[in-house]
Amino acid sequence: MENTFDYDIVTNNPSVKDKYENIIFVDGGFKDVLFKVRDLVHNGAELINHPLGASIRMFFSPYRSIIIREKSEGNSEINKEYYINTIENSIENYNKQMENRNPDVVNSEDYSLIDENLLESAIGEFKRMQN
Amino acid sequence: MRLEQRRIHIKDIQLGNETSVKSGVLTVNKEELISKLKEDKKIKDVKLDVARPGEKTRIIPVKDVIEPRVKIEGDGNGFPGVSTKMAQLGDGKVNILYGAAIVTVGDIVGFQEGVVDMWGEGAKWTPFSSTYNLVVDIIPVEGLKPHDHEAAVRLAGLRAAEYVGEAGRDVEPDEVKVYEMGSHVEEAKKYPNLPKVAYVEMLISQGLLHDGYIYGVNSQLILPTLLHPNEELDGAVISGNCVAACDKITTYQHQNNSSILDLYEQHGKTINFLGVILTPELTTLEGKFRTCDYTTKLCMNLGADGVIVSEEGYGNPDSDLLMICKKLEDNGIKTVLITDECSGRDGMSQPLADTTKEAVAVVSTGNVSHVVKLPPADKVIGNDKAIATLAGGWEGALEEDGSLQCELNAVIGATSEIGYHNLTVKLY
Amino acid sequence: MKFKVLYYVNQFFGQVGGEDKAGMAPEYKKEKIGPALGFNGLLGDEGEVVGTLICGDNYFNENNEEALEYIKNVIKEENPDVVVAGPAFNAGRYGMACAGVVNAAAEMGKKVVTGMYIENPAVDHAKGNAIIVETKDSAADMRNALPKMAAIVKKLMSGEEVGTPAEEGYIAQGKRLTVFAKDRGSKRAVDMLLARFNNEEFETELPMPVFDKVDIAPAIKDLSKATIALVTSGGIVPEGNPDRIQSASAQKWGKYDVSGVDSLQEGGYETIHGGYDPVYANELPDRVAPLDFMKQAEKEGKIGKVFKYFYTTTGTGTAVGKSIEFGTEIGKELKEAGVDGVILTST
Amino acid sequence: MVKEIERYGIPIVHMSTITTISESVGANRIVPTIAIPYPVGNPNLDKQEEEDLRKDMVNRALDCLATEITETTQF
Repeated sequence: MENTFDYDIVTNNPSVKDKYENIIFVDGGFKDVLFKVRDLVHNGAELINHPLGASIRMFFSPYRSIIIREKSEGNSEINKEYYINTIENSIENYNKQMENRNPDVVNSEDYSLIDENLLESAIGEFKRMQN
Repeated sequence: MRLEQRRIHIKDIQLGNETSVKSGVLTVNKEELISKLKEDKKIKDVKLDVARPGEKTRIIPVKDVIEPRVKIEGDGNGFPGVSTKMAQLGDGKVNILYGAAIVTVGDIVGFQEGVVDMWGEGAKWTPFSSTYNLVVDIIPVEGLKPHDHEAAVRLAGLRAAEYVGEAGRDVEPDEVKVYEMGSHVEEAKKYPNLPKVAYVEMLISQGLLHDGYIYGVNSQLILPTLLHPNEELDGAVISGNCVAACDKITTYQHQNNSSILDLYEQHGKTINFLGVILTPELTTLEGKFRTCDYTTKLCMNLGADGVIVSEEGYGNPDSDLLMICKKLEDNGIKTVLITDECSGRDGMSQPLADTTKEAVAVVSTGNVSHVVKLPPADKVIGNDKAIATLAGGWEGALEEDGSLQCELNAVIGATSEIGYHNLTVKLY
Repeated sequence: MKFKVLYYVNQFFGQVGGEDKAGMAPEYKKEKIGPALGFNGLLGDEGEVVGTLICGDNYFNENNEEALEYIKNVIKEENPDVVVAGPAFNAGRYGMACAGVVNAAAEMGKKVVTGMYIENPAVDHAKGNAIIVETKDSAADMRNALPKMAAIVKKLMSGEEVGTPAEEGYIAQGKRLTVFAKDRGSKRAVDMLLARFNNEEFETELPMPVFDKVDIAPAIKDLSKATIALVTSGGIVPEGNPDRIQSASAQKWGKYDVSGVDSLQEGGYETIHGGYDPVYANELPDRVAPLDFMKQAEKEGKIGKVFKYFYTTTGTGTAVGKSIEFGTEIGKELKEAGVDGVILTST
Repeated sequence: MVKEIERYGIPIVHMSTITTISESVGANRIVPTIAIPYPVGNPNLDKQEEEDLRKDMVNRALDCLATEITETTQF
């Protein structure tokens, strides 16, 4: 298990759940993860990585892990607004893309693996930024 | 820097017992190439095949496309920092098997799409239907971790390109292109009155199957960095087999980056081309802010009057693209963006995941959700199970006659955001 | 074989009469009447108008369902390939009737074409389904409009590609279609940049969405005499949600009499919004829609009074679809009730 | 909804947490609020403080309805 850093991972990916301690597990889909992040961000949490993936394929993923940090000090109003806009926008985009589509559950295992790997990269990037 | 690209026009590829180019026909020694690639212990088997323009052949799932070349003068044969020792690229002479391409296929993950149809309707949508393709299907040993699998496939493609490229070492070229550009001071002296233009090339830099490499350095780890355009044309930038089939930049497209070539074309005539700024598309918001600031700063330090920015991917990179655009425009730099769009299957949705009013000049390279109909192929190279992935996700995609409806996002290079292909979007 | 066109016109173009005949119920004649005659001539050997539907503008708009039922029956019986309506130019009621007809026909799988002036309010209602040829604002433009409409109908029927709105003279439907360009994308980008350097005109291929602005309403002169209404998109409803308003992207709105209570908490309200953590709003619904302090402002004489009804729905407050409809409906009621100002809270 | 109501000539103030969205939906008078789950409240404050906060925001919203503006304005 990885040491708890000052961040939380909102995820619906079971293999991420088993790997990290600081997990806010969402029993649901990609969209439910986005909703959970929205609630947290509106309550003052900082959004660490972007809620969306980097290609249209990743919208079809049944799994998503998003890093947030609970109410960190020095969160300016501008940043707060940016986080809120980003998550709201992401939800709108997700809905737009998935309107006529279902998550690609056939390849669930692969998406789970890629999500886990992308999360690892994101945490790495975040840590490099912290020290 | 002065780079001489010497094009040997390839008119066919044959598999045989020697590797050579004779009268435009590239022959590849099948056994030798296979055994060379199998020197990598992570590779269990390799299958080779050829796909020619016009043949009713479908290649799937395509991972990367690489142009076979050999450096005959100057430093850095192959891909320094990746497949060969580090060297400074951008100077010298390179022989190119022009019209030939190495196409790697392999299932790193099940959902990777990436189709190239060599004939008919499908051929229109991908630039790689017009190249003679040596398809390298890489089967790894069992139990390989996905990172290692991806690296093995990536390296095998590059090695195959080097091996095949050697065949052109002593062949006289049909055509020679010279790319020459001095330091910024020299060029500014030569063209004091021409507007200065930088090219910002954004690269997905987010992890497994979302990476790019510059002289072997994973772009996740860099600050935006300046390259002489010749370096990229000489093989400094490598694709990391990204999942985004339609808009990832394959290694071939880095080697022949159309934005660089079209800017070079105008250099000294209408503009003074300053070079390429490679900009990572990071995943954290803080990282995106930093990248945006740093990219803008580089453009300003270079004294750019105008900038062309190209994106890779869709979704979170749209934020980088528009943020950079806004900042450049706010600083008085005229900016043109190249991006594809996701305006839904009916073309009625908002095209990008983000907006900014400063983005007044945007080239759209197509809607990734545009549906195309691909007729059944006579021959499938690669894994025809992957076709199910192409058709997956929505009903009615597979028709009775075996033809298949798929979105452009499955087609390699269809909506290339470096502007490599000729699609656009019009409002109806 | 010639393709079959069914033509729709109002009482005036159907040569029945003017405003005095606007109340006429729909009639069908197996003849070519008014513009249908000219249109038929433009089809040449390819197609033929098989009949003309005529309906009074007032009748259509006041008896929408009956009118459409009659019209749909005619379409079913005649089974045309194409339904053409208008052109309606800038006539609002006629435009709405044309929109109603083409939408119904499109639903029945028919190809549909009409014509309107760009500012005709019916354009928005019809453009999703129909190709609307852009006309000038008066019937004098008939001779320009009909050939364009006929050309498009012929293309639709022959399978020939219909060109861009600019090429064919119709109003853009808002569909972004992927097509092949002459030059590759990078060349177009360089050309666009050069045009910007030379201050030449250029056309972006991806216009950023523009947000429609509305004229700023004048300020309230005397707050102490004003009636202020409270509206929320935060999904605050009476306990049990009697009107069953949906918890996300609602399909309707509700209004509730709050004249007898001093706060929403007192009135027994709760949230049904699915987009945020409901704990805080359920504890105290006035946190989302502050009726409590509006009532207090009324008591203190800061405002004249709080409007009798409180309006509510759910949605993220975006500028799309239902929210436009709701705003129009709620605004109408408020205007008619003489409300002077509105507080709208969003979550 | 904001725009459509204002189209009738009735001044309307949008009390919203995400003021950029507020601007993009075409609101002209905007009062920024606290947080999505409690736009005009704050459960982290004690009762009196929270009431003062809400009263202040409501009054600000009412005052802005009585203020002439020429462009989109946050109050």
